[in-house]
Amino acid sequence: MIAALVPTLLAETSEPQAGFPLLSMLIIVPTVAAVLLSLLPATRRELVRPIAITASSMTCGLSLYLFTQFDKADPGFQFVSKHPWIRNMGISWNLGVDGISLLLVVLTGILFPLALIGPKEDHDQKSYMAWLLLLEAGVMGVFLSLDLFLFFVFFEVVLVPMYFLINGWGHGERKTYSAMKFFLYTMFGSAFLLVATLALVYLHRNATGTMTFDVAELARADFLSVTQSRWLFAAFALAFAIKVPVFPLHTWLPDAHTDAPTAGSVILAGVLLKMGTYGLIRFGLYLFPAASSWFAPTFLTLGVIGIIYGALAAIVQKDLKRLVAYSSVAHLGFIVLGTFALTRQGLTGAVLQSVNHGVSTSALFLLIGWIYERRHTREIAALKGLQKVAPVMAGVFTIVMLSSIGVPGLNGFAGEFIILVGTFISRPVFAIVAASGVILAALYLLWAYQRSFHGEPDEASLGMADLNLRERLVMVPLLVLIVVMGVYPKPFIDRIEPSVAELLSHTSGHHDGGEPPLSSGDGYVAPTGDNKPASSSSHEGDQQ
Amino acid sequence: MGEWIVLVLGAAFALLGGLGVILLRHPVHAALMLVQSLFGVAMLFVAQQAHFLAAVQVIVYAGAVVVLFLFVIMLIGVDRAEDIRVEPLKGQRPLALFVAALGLVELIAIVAMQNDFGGVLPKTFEGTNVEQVSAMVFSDYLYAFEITSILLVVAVVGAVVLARRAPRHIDQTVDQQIDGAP
Amino acid sequence: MIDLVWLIPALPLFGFCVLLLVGKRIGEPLSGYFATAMTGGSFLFALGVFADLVSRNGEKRSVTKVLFDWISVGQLDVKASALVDPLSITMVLFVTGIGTLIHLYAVGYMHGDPRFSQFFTYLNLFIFSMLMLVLGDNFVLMFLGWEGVGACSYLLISFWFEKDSAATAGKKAFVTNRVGDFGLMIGMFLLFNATGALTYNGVFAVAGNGGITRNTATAAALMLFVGACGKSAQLPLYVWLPDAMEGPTPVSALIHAATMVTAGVYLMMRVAPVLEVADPVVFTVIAWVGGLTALFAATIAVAQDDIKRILAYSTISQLGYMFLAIGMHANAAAAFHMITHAFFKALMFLGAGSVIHGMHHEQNVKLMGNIRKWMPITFATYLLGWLAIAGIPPFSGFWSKDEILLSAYEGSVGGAKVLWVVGLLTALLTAYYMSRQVFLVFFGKERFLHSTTGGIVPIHGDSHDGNHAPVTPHESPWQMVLPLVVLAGLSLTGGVMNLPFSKSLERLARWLEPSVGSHEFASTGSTKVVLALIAVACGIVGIGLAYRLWLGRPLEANASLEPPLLQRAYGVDSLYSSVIEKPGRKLADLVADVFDGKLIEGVVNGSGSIVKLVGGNVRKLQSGFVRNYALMIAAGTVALLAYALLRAAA
Amino acid sequence: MITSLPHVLAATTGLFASSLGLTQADPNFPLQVDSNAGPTIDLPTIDWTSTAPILTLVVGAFILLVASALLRDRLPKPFMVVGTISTAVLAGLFTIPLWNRITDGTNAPTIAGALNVDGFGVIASLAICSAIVLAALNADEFVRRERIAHPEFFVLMLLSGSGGLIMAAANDFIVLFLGLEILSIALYVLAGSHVRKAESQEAALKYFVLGAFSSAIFLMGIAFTYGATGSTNFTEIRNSVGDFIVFQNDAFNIAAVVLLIVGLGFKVAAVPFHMWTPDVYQGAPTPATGFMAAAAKVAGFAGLIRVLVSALGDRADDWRPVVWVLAVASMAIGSVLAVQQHDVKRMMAYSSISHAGFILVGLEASGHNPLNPAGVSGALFYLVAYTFIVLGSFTVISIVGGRGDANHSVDAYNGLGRRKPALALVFTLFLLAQAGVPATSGFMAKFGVISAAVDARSYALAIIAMLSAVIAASFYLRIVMRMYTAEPVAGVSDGTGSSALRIAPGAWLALALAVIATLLGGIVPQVLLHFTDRGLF
Amino acid sequence: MHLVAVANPNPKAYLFVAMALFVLGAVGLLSRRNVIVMFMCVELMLNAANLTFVTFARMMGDIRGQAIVFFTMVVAAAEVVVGLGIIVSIYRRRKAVTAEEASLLKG
Repeated sequence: MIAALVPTLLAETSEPQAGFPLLSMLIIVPTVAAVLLSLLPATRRELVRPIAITASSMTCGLSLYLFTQFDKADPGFQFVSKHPWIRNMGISWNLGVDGISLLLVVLTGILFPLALIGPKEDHDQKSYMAWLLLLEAGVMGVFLSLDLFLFFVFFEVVLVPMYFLINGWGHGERKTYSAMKFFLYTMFGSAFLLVATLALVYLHRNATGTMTFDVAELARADFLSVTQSRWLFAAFALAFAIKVPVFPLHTWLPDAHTDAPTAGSVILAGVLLKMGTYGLIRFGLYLFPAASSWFAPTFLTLGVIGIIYGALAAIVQKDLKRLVAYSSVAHLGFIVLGTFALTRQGLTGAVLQSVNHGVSTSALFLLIGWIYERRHTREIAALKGLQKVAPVMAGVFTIVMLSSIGVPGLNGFAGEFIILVGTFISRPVFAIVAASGVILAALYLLWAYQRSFHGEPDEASLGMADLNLRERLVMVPLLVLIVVMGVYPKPFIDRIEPSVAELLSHTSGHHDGGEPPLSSGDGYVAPTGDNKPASSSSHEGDQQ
Repeated sequence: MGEWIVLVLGAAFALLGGLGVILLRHPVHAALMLVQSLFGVAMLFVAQQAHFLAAVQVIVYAGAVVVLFLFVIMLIGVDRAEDIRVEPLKGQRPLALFVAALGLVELIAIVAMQNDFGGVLPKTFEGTNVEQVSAMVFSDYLYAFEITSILLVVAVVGAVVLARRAPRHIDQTVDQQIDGAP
Repeated sequence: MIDLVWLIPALPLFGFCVLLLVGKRIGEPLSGYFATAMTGGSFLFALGVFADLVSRNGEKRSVTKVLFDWISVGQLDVKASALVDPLSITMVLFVTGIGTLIHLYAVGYMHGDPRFSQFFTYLNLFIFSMLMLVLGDNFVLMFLGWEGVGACSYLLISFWFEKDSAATAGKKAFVTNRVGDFGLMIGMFLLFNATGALTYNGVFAVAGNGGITRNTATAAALMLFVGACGKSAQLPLYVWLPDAMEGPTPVSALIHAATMVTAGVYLMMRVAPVLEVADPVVFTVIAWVGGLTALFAATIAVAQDDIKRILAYSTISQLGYMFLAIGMHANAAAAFHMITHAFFKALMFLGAGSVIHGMHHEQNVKLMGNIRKWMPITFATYLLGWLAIAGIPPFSGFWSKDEILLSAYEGSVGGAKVLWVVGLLTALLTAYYMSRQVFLVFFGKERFLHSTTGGIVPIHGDSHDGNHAPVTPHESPWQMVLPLVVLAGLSLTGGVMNLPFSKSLERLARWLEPSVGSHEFASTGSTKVVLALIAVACGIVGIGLAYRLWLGRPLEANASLEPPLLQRAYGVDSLYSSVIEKPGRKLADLVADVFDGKLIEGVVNGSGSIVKLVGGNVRKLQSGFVRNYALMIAAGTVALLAYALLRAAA
Repeated sequence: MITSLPHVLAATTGLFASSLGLTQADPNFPLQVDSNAGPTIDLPTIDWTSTAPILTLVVGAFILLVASALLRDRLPKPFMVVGTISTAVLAGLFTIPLWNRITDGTNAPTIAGALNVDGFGVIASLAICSAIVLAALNADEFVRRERIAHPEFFVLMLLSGSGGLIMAAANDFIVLFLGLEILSIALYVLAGSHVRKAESQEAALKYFVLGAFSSAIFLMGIAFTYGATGSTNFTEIRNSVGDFIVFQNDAFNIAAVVLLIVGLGFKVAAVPFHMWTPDVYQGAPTPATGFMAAAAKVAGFAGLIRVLVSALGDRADDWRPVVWVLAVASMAIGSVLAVQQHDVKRMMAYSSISHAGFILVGLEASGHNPLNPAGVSGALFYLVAYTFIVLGSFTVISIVGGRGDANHSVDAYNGLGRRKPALALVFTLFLLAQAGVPATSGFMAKFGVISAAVDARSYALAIIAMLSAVIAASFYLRIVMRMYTAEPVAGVSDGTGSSALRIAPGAWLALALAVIATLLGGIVPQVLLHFTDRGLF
Repeated sequence: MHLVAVANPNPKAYLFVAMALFVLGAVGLLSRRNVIVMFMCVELMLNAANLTFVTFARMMGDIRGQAIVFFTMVVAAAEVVVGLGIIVSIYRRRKAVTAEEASLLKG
């Protein structure tokens, strides 16, 4: 009855790691800067911005360096940095990056300096900047963690700065409500995530005798029963679905977006939502391959509903930020669709589109933020004729908008197209319905653009200044990304694809009977004959 | 047979006393009924060969504790008889009776369900009861005995803290005190 | 020379980039000339490539030039690569050729516009996109161009965004096109799914050896045709084109007459091998959609007053002809008409633009008259275009239209003969409404002269000098006149490309054969002549009718010829509005307000309220009365004792 | 008192002697009984080491009491607080040899089986000593300001703490019960020590009435256990195989268990025995509330875990469902009602009920067959973490409460972030820690118990716990939000009147200690886990 | 055997008495308003527990049950001291001894 616990060693002898701890630095640099800022005496306010910008730029530089040093031939985890943390629970500081997370890390690195520099200076920069930097560290941690515990910690940590950013520096009367909603909604999901994580770990321990939170190790062993893996997947997926957000769990998003400060919206749309899609891929698919294929129709359906639903709701929004928020629901529907198409194209597209959406939507939020700074309103009805007074802003807006609509040659298309192709291969009906969302995307964005930018400027718009130099410079990297990723996405795809292929070959090894097997390695099935049902019959292909 | 008598008497004393405590409206009467009840329990102790305890029961309990009760009752006024027919809390009394009745039934049931003991004492005590108890208190319960001292100290200090008449300036307002403080 | 094919789109792209960055600094008119030079240079390269291609023999006339990997994931392998073959180079030639002319024209037309350089930025981007559309060797690159021209079209239609109508029209064009694009994408996916390839050659190779089932091919073909309908303004997706006339006239000429709208035709010609595999019903559908659109648009055109709208409906109608031809398997005829139409319709748009320019942005033909007196060159060139579209020999339009009618007459699809009659009827109507327009604009009385001032008081649009004093019509500057003359020449002689008199004279058809396949006409020479005569007769009747009605009697007498139904274009716009837009808006409102705002939010906030409600009620137990608390403890104890009993009993 | 004093003094002397290594404790000292006069009393050997921490607290309390009585006005101002802290620290230091025993594996029940200082006892003792230190630091300024009986407040705190230590180390029901009473009676008095405040007295009264009621039930539980097992000693109860047992019907055994749970459930404020908590927390002087929240919770759970796991581990299947229900009810009711509160102390009370639910989750998790050490370890970690968090929180609350200890409405926190940014930041940390945000010990605490629950496959309980944490987060955040965004209310939170804040150095020190502990517990939890993992087994 | 059973009561009888006394005390605590009487009721409950101990001690022939009662009495005394102290303290301020008068804190 009284089981003696095996004495564990307390000593934390970290295993020697060769080389520069690049990934750890990505987390440490912003954290240290955040602490530094919070300790900064009130008299040295002038140092706040330089410190924050330096730190985030350093992180950005590190992430870009990571991008260049990343070996695209290696589908596994690279730059792994593993130090035991809580030994007797098998918890370790375990960071690594692969093709699926690489671009998100880089995106995070790039977006944060822009979000710091972009908006006009607000009151109380000190804590604002500190929270933002902490947020950056958290997000980096989420994307880099290979340890489920560590991941959960970062996943939760991210909530706090975001809560404060919305609540403390947000615009709008409902910001408190929105911040609370954001926090509680996500925490609700985390509840299931934590329990499922632990259940997974313990089931693994019971089966193998080792207690570990290491994702790779958990994925390697095949120890879950069909029912277990379905339940666990459902719990994981719920947490991530809220974060994504997947319809119908999306209602926190418009509120949070609308009431967040510009930088908050940028980060929220740019990287925070990606934590959900990333989680679905990294943990949902990777850990529970069979269950994810069993749940795929559900998620495909929800994704498709999200696409149409988000777009429809966006059409009638009166607030620009809300509109973009609903458009995010639609766009993330595409990512979910691609993820659960479970084909190489679909997954690659989902990852790529995560980045694309991050770039485009951040740019949109920055622009809307600048409009708000100038006009103190985001009501579409209150804006008119901005193009005439602010042609550069209008031009930039147009490019970003077209990218968001998915015009080929800009980044939005590449991702969407790959996703749709990948989905069509395995689930044509979903792809067809999803593609119709493309029409709606054009509708709501163009209509909003027309109402706010076209026409003769009214009284209030007349004095509005165009983008200033700082704002233009902030936009440059985003526009470059929008074009480069649209014209030549190869460097990005090349880095994503091997990891995706690896993931799929991992998943194809596991599927429970009665389920349609995942398409292995490559989504495309019929090189020789047309053994796919023709379109007329393919409509019924997925009804079963 | 003798034990039967003691039992019935003791039980009657104890239970009637208890009833008296909860039914008599005057606190002084209640206290007296408490003495009766305690005495009844002491009788039951005697019936079960707990002589030492019976003595202590009478001396300490009925003697000291109830006196303390009476003292306080007197201190704060004997005239404060309570009208026990009034129950300001809605539903409290019926609920209390219901819960209590249920509890009694349960407790009785729990005891009654046990094996019948038939009144046989499996063991007899050696030596006198006082010796027995003291041997136990100073061996197995030595530590408990030691720490009762702490309990008593706590009680004394606590009583001092609570009952000490506050210094006169305490009747001032808080701010006055603070402003007036050096 | 073929190796340099990438320079063809590169030049306009370069022009776009330069103008985007420093266009404003270059200013007017240099930026216009620069853009023209880029397009012209691209035309010259195209000529070079064309010459190279001509010098090769048949087999080698299809060359793929890969630039880089574009989107490549697993089997999905999309390269940025150009397919140089007769069809694409033909398209390139007339796109860049006409494009150059229209660029030049625009230098004059856009004179004084505050966003002069921006206009050319867009134009160059458009040319680039159009070139990608026709040069791409795969569906995705074609789609890039396809969407690119759509986006440019959007930007250019709403170029004068200060006007709400222009902004709305731009949006409408884009969104309507997107509906078509949806079809195109699905078509692409179907083909990719069936063949694993997205290059034309790859798909056709699989299609050629029976790798695509008939059902797949049919579905793909129909979906692609939906895309074509959107871009080429066919029923039922044509509604955007008339509104697109809100754009500056050079845009209408270039995009909405000569080039972009023919993309759909190009697409259908391009995917001919797939169509061949598909069920023949596809051809029937295409032919009927084309024929009906032709007639439908022509009937609307007879009642329009806006000089550009007439041309717009005419364009729709003529595009219908092209699809009719494709439906009849006469791809070469379609291509032929596409080219001649590009000549004469561009000419007429530019002429109309010249008139509008001269009339200080007056577009109502009823307010014109006797313009020939003021703008003789415009008049002369317009006449050639008119005769060409009316199908009067030997103008280019006659030859190409005749071939389409012939193909319809011989056609094997269901109801081909009916379509032939439809075609003839359309020809008659075309001649009629174009004549009406010509007569109203260039002949008759000068209805525009203001009685008191003796000039025009500009009623809308910008007068260039910002001076609202009455002015009189004037001939346009040379930049505008020169393209008119060149295009007039081409309209006159364009038929030479493909004369039906002998096989050797059917140059275009033979040239395009490797790309679009061949189509043998069965009819003998005499039948052809009779048919041609009938067609010509239709044209002459139309002209005569118009002469009698529009020159022979006062305008007021013709009110009955323009029934409101036709003026309102059969009320399709309002129909769409009430059938699609309004319910759509209702649905969106429903989703956003009721479903999202009330239902889902209700559940979310409701759970919060439930917590509060429960809390509020439970809180009442915390009454502050110690005996209540004790009762709670007692109750808890009793409950636990009950548990003890129950568990022991179990 | 008179009778007991000699024992204590004797014990004290012995303690000092032994701890200084001067004399060997005489096993028969001081009560030698003449063998002719009845049975020989076999006096047990006093294991001074095991009781040293407890004795230190008691002796320290006496010294302070006597010194302050004799030298009332001549003592330097910080004498009481320094003395209290030194005593507590010394008591804490005396646990080191005990821990060494545990690492050596030589710990066993001592003093005739009355005490069993195992890992669990040591850590709970340390937690209580820490609570004394932090509460004393906070109380120093407070008692002076509020004119509360100054020396007695600290003395009672030390004595109450000794009761907690006794409970933590008890290996016998009687010792446990006495410890409970020492702890409780001192707490009743502490709650009522603000004699000029009606709320304080009301709190004392309610606490006392209900406490006495539940003590009686607890005592009946002990009686039943005695009847069921024939012993009050945990070791014997655990080893009882039936030969002792009088009553063999399970109903009796289970009834014994549930009655014990009621008594201890009251102490730890588990629903439905929680009703006293909000009123007492609100009414008691704030430093006392903080001490009560920490020490009573630790001691109560120490008792509960001792009873249920050490003594009645074999009956886990009987008590586990009860604990399950109590855990769920506590978490749910605590969270849901806390949302409704407008008084911060009351809110913290409900939050402490909710925390009790969480700790019960760990207990529930341990009650599976075979007993799951992770549950106890998790609960223990939770208790230690909670001690620091809650004392830190109450330190802030007592600062904000201001003169008269009255300013406890949530409005008082409006704009605190601007008036006292550091204080607001610290409070934010404590609130977030209570909400279970990572990088704080609060998260690791929740993680520990949830982890144990999942390990024991109590999935439903784990999920309910996490969901109630979501509800709980909402009211913690509400305070945070007020501190940073809400507009101050005149006279309540605008820095005037009673809302003018003064932060004594002692309070800063307490806050600093609590912050350090909270952060360390979140960032390097393995240090504490290393200890808590040796909790009970 | 039978005779013995008649001669001496079954020890369970004592238990029944104890249970009844215990519940009686509880009822009093729940329904009396005078705090002093409520304390008396607690004493009744403690006595019931004591009786139970003694009964078990006798049934098992184990003296420990009696020793325990000794401690219980100390506890009861200590409780009474403090409880009455609280009452006195309250009475000084408010002249009130009914439980309902202490209800400032609630909700």
